[in-house]
Amino acid sequence: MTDWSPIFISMKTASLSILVTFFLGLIVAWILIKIKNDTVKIVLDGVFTLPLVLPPTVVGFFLLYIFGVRGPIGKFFLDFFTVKIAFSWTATVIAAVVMSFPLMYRSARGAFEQVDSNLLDAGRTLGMSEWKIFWKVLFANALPGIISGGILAYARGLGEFGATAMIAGNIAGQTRTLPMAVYSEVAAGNMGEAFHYVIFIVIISFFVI
Amino acid sequence: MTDWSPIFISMKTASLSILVTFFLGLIVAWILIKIKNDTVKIVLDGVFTLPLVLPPTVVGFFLLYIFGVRGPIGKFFLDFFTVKIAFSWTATVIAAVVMSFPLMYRSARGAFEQVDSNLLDAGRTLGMSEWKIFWKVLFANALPGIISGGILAYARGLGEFGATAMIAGNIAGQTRTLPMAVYSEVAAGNMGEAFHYVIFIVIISFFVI
Amino acid sequence: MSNRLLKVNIQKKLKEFDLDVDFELKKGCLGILGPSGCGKSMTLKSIAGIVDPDKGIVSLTMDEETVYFDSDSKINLKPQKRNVGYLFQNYALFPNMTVEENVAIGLSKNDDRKIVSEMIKRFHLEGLEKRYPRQLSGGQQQRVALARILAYGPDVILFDEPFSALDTYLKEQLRIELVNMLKDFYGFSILVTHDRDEAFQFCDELLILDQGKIIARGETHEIFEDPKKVEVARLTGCKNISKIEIIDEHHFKSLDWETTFEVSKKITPNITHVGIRAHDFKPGEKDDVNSINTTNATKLEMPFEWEITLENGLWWKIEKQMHNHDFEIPKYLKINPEDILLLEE
Amino acid sequence: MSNRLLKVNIQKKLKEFDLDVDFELKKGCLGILGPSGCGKSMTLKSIAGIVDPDKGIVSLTMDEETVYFDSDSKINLKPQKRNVGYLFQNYALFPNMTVEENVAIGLSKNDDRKIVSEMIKRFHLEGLEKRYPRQLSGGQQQRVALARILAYGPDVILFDEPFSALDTYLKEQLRIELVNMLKDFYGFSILVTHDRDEAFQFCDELLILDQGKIIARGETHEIFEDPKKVEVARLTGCKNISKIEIIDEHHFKSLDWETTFEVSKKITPNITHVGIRAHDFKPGEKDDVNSINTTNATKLEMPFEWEITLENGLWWKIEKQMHNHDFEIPKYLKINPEDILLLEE
Repeated sequence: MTDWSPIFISMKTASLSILVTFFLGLIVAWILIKIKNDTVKIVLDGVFTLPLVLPPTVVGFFLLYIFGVRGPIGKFFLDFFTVKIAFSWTATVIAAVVMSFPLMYRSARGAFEQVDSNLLDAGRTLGMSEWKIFWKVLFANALPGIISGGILAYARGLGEFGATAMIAGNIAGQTRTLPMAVYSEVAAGNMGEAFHYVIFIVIISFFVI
Repeated sequence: MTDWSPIFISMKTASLSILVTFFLGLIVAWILIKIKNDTVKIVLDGVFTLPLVLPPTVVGFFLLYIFGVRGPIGKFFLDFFTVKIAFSWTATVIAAVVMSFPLMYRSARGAFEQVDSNLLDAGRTLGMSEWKIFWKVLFANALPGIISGGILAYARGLGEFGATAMIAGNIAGQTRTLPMAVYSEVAAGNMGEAFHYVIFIVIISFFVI
Repeated sequence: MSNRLLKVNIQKKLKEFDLDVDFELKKGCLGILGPSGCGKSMTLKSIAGIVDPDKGIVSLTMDEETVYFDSDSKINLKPQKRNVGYLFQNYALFPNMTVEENVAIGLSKNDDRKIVSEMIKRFHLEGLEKRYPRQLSGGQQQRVALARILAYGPDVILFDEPFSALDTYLKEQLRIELVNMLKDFYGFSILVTHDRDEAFQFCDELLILDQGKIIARGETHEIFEDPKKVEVARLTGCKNISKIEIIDEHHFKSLDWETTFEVSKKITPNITHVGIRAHDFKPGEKDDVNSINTTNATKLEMPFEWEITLENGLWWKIEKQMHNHDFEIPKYLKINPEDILLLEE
Repeated sequence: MSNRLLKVNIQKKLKEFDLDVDFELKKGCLGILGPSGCGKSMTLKSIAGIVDPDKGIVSLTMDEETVYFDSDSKINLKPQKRNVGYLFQNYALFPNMTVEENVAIGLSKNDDRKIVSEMIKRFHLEGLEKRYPRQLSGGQQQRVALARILAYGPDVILFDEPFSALDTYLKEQLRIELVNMLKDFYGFSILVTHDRDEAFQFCDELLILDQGKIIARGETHEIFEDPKKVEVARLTGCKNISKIEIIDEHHFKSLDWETTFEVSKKITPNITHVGIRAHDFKPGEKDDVNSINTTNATKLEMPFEWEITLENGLWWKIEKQMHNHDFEIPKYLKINPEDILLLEE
């Protein structure tokens, strides 16, 4: 019988991570657009894009380094809250957020940059607050691009494998997400079981797109 | 002592796969731009983008299905050339090409679309052949975008993990690429060893960017 | 004289309207005048083969007939085979090539390279050969684009709003240059514009396009003098247009200006509007035919013209010298009954 | 009369040149005339606060002084606090909002909403309230943009090439509308353009900008009549400009036209060029002062003008009626010694 837990774990992970990624990506893109210093802009853009360029396992390695029981944040949480982050469900969310963030950020930034900058300046000379300009002008007119970026980021979070494997492991019922489950079943030779998961993912993917 | 084979395997895989991906991506982007039927265009675009949206393990699953010993192509090669594709070095290249292709294709297409279409039409009315227009006008003026797409695709190929794990496995000295090696070493608790590989990848990434 | 003919008959479904253009050109330059987005560019692109019409025929006869496009016989010649030059609105110079390379790009291996230096000379581009398009002024870019087209030696040249990208003070100079260049050009040319002066200056024959349909066609002078239709009058620069109520065969009441006018031509029942060109008013007396009171008129000074707006909305334009800044608006204006344009909707 | 002053003094390093503009405006409308890319828009944007100058002062006095920008005191008011309206070249209407929402966007919660319907009425936008910008014509878009600015009630309105996006036949109509609107506007306005007619029509005072520097400043009429500098003459539409060789205090030889002229003003040694407006030539006789032979002249017909080009490159323009298509070029032209413009490089 098929184990349903990977499906639930994946849905939970992807949903929470897209929420975080979506707003974080929007805000970071907006901040970056407003930075006038070109050097700062390029450096920050490089840093935020890094998870897209580095192999997922390397990102996972760094995450493990930070969130692992001996890592700076991991140790802090362990000492003060007695919470282990690595190899817990939280870790799957962290991996998904970190890996899908660049897609969201880049899509949002691209969509923002497509919006005629005169519109923003017009808003300013008409006394609109920066916050109002962001939502009513920039966001509203960049919506199609933002949504497609959000979808890409969601798909990326749902499919995250390399970094998750590193920081969250592959613990059945806890951190075994759908992509993990596919791998595990195939590795165990259960092509049939794996196929069930694959079908499920493909359905979600089509549904999302 | 550090095992150097993952580095060589990764370099070989990434170099061959970027060659294939680069030209394939350019050609497919060019063909897609020329298609006038919108429905065909959207469907093809969806198909070519799929590996970007689907989880790597799911892509790997499909590849295994096709190239595995019982899959249509895998069986053909096994029967006629007695060559096993799955779990061989060739498989790492296939995984890298399939996973990095969408990035190359999308970057090239985006860069092509940025080129003023009047330039292409001007070339046509001046009697330039389509081939000359492609190289001297479209390619030459889209070059920055194409190069950055190529770099992204190279990085993606170098970092490929999920699909490679599925179709090529993790056989030391044969299919164990750098991202694989990082995973294996961490899984085996050799953080130090893994760190060597990570440093190496980070250096290449910086070098490439 | 050789037998020359450019035949264009194209239909194409567009988003906003259907393009349906049918004309023949026997010599020289045809102007297509119309507002933005009336299908002008689409027509040119169909002739060049950049865009495919849904139906129709495009063919060129220079001694022999070459069919460019024929939907019935499924002929559709590639742009490369049509020998049609196209001057794009933004000139479409290749940014990655120098002036010289741009001019030479249309030549094949067997062509004589001397033509490049000839064209560079003819278009006063000496010294700019190694520059890139972004290093040139708008006027120079246009000259490079023209040199590139003429080096290719086309049978037809299509001009797509050639001056719209230029500063006003450059336009006049370049217009003269282009007129002179066209004089030496043996083939056909079609110029598309929304500027009435350009159309008037370049083209003996004119075609007025609106919403994809030809609403007037003929000799340029005739169309300007007797536009016949409201939209044509507006596009040829008629400032005063009003709906009318016919009183009798030679009198009407203007509904917008609320005055009665006499007109020398017979007013047929299909006439719904009249037009009066702002230049055609003359100072008059109270008892003149078609006399108009100018109480409360406002005047506006231009470098070489006064623009006077009457209370009822009528416009009058009169030439002035630059140095004169004083102008007494006459108490009455008159309009010659022959100068009133009778228009159909 | 209240104490009103707009003070602008800005320096900014740009890629192509350094912007250095310094002027004061005491009332009404100032025109800034210059070719594309001379720093006109940058000046407007610095006043609006969209772009930060490197150095300088921008301040507005309407009874009280408000410092918008002062590099010494590190004051840099946000655009939101400056109360400066900006009419963008492309109007910058919000595409996701209706006409009504666009007009109302500048109002704060405490403002009276009635002003929206007032503005809609004033700019003849009734019936279009629920439309989106893309459903409007170019002229309507401009009216919405103006209504939006005036609803906000700014002290200063900046016009950035307001007519460049419009078809020629729409321009004149909208210019009049804008002139009338500006009459009712109490604050300052600055209009930036490359079109000499627009500058002449709108603005009593003019500032000529070239490569980021002010090359002329003064009353519009004076600048047009006596441009003093070559570049100013060119921008105000002078077609004939030539380098000269001074013969004596009242005579010079033109190097481009290869003729000798007499001029009434004294030629000082700093004079390097002369300008002759194409409208200023008159038909003459052989023995007239400044008589020019017209052999081999070419003529070009415009709707209301003949453009004649002499062999030596001189241009002459003379008014005509639309109906007259025949014109005999007189054997000789003359130019009044008073009408020759003496220019410095």
